[in-house]
Amino acid sequence: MNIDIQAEAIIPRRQTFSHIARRFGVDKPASRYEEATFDVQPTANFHYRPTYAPEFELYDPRRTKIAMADWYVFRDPRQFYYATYNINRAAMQQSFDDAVNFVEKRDLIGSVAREWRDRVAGYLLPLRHVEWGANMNCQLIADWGYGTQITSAAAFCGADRLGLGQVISRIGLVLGDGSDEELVAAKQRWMEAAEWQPLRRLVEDMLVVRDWFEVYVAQLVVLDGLLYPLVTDAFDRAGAAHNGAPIAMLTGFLTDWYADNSRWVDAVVKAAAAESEGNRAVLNGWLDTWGARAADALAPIAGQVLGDMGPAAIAEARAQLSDRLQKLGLSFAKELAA
Amino acid sequence: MVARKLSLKQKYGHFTRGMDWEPSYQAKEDIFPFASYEGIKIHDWDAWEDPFKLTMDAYWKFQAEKERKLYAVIDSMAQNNGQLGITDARYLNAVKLFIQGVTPLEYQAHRHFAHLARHLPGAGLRVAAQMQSIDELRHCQTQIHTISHYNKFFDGIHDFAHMHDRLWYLSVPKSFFDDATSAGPFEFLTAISFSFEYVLTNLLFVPFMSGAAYNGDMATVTFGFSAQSDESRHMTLGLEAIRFILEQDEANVPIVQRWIDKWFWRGYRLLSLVGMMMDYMLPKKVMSWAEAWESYYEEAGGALFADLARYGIREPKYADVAKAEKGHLTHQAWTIFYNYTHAAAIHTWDVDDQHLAWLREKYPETFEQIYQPRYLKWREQAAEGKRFYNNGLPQLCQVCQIPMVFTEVGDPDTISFRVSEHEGDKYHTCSDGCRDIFDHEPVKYAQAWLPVHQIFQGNCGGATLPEVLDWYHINQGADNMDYAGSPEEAQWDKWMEGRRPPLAVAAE
Amino acid sequence: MATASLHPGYTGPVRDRIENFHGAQLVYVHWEGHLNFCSAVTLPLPASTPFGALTAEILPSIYGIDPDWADVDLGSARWMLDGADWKPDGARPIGDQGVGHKSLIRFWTSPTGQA
Amino acid sequence: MSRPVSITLQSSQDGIAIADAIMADNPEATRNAFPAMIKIDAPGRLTIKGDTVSELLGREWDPQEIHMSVVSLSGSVDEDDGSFTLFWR
Repeated sequence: MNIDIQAEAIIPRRQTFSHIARRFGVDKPASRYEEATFDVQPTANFHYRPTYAPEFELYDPRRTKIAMADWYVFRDPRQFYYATYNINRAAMQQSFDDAVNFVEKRDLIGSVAREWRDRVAGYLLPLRHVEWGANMNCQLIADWGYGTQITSAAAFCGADRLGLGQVISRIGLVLGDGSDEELVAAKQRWMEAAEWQPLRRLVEDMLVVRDWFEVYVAQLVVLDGLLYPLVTDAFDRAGAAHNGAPIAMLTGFLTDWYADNSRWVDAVVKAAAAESEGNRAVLNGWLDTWGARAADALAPIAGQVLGDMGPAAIAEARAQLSDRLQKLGLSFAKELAA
Repeated sequence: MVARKLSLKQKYGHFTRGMDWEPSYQAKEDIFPFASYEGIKIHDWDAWEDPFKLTMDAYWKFQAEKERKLYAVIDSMAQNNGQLGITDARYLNAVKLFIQGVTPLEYQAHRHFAHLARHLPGAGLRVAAQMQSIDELRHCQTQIHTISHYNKFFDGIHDFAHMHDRLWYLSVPKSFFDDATSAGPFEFLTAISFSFEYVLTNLLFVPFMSGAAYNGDMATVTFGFSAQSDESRHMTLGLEAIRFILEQDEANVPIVQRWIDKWFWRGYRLLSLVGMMMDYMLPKKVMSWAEAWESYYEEAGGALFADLARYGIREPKYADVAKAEKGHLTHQAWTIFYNYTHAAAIHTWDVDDQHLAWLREKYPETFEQIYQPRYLKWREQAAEGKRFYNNGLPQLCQVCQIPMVFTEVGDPDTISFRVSEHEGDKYHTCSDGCRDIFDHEPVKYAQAWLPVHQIFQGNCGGATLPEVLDWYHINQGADNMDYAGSPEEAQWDKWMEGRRPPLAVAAE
Repeated sequence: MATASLHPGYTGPVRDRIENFHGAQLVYVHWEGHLNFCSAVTLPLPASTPFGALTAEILPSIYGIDPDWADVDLGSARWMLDGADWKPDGARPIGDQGVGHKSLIRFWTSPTGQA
Repeated sequence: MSRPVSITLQSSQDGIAIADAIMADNPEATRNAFPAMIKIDAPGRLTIKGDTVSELLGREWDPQEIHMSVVSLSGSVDEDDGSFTLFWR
């Protein structure tokens, strides 16, 4: 009997926080994702204007042309909060580490045609600098984005981009037999080689964009949306003819990451487009501008890797992205206007 | 076959700053426009030495493992009614203050370290800043998840983020952090990484964690311990950043000294709330505020500033005042909350005899003479059914935003009133420290959103107290008022009743 | 001194200008020697408020909960306005006697208040 | 006299092994136990050698694993392939 009395006495007086209950109902226990990411960002009564931008409040929805009635519609389908994010990525990293060990122990890189191995070093390793730029872009979104939901996911994506740059760097060490020669050479190509300059210019140009949602579209939708399929799909396929499988094992991290990240990117873009005609027009405008520039910037690299097949691969990537964006309520021309 | 293995340092170099490059299509000052306006001169960003060489692979691995351990404890706490293990329901008021006042700051730290991770021109510092950015997000989220369980049973926790933006005493931590995030990147580093994380953070976390441990709050101990392993990295960043800035150019020294003076005082005033929590809200005591101040500031800080003397940095201005006030600070802060418990989302209560004895022992020169009579008078009034609540709204300090309760050094009967004039208006401050801060940047501090003034401007839901409390989302009669007679007290007593040994029940 | 800012002329909203208080001005009042009231209180008062209304109605509504208040003779209290001795006239408006926006009034009472 | 450096570790299996290794490799270090924590102070300098900890734990211990066990530290940090050092400049 005594136990019954106790159990009866210990009744929760509420299921979750009030700000969560206002969104999802008072009787429903909230998920950890919801409690971690909804409505934590301050929204009102800021004390001082930023000395670097007094026209804005410290957190200000006017930092982008995109307008939302509610900024908490950018639900991450992966429901990442810090713990689930890190546990997920630790597992991905473990798979990568296993692949590196497997390849190194058996010296599988030695079995890849020398010419293809050099070509991979040629296109893959400079991409770590693209990741570095992407990292900075994600930090800008985490800095100036609006709402806990988008900023925490952007911060995770930023950490991913640092990690991706390091994964590519590690592949560079494998390709260089443990030395940094390949990384040094790749940086030199990034800085000087003609075929890399349009892409470097594009990346640097993104770093002066101040509308965080435009940065989101330019980097995460457009550049990633064209570059990743090119590298992890078209280039890998070309490698198959050169016994490139061991390298594909190493770049598997990139493939898996891109599939995972795209789920979040699609959800965000879809929600922004669904909000209003005005948003759609702004998004389509950014897609046009950055889409044209990204395709141009990637063309010389595709040409370098695939030769005559380069333009077709770019066109295929554009078509894929176009289909994807169409499903999200946006329009992205399959082919560039002449 | 790995013939030319790189050292950890070389590898880390390639894996971080090696990915950075000198831009040529855009000007560096357009990519990093905020790097020079504070007057700090950096000649060589590469001189920054990364104290920890943590790459993302290790970061994910270690953090994932820490999180697995932490969430196992949080789960077990929820499954086993861990709230029954605390010493007393009064303890929970420390947790309430923490989630209302500190947890939102963790989120804001996440945002602003992302700001540094984007806008500092040095690649090494950017990497350190972004790890701290996600660490801070971690602390925010793990605190929410831990305290979520208490929220199911206790009051005052349920709308912490809404309250943080509005409630009068929460403008103290909010304005502190807004002050830092509205400043330039170097002042923020000095304010948060150095002055707060390195110099003062032990005063927040160590007493809070040990307090939680002594009072049966195992969930908070676990997140505190787990967070502390990140804090070690953050503290190191703070110390190395300050050294780096000071070593870069002599002209940086006076600028940094002024920031250290300012942020020491800002942080110290903020900690008066923590000190009150230590001295008044922990049923089982760890150490007094005065003891903590002596060991964590006077000893550790003294050694630190002796080391920084080589750069021409001296101890923060008014550290002597903080030392002189340590026997008064927490009692004056408790007086505020006792006065205004009807408008707060925490409880206060009559300080019982056992607790009075502890305070007399810890504060032999001040407590019995000055503060005990005050509490005994309140006790008498409460016994007559007239629990003392202040009907007026307090005068607030324009800078720290704490009600103007602090007294003159050496004269505990007289409030320290300071006033400045700016553009024809008066601005009141609580101390020389806060007045100096105002006088240096009046254009900034004249903007302050002072909760009491906002109420009188009609911006807080209405002209009556119940309307304002509604606007705060305070559940009246539950979140606020004295602990005696609160639903929380009734619940706790019922639980404790249920835990009586079966024999006693049978005997009835 | 100026706040360091990216562009010259940094400024922000000054929130407590007198015009934001709907015809009232803020006055801070502190009863010296009674720190059971933790600090001075803030009162929104029109400048036309007679000083006598402050003493007869407003202060009792704040301080009346202190048992000492019953014995207070405000007629013999010592007053200070913004740091200077002050001899207020109960019949005249506070605004005419030097009380401005955010003025601080301190007063000492006997026998319980220490001078 | 050189200024003291210090490290505070959790009293976990790894933390205790790290503390034992410090005491073995740094003759001037002093060790203090607190509830759930161990604090070690040393004048001027303190080094954790990966090899010593590995031997005590019976497995390979990477000095970067210090992140799993540290509670607080005082002093500048130097991380190397085989060791972790605290010192004052």
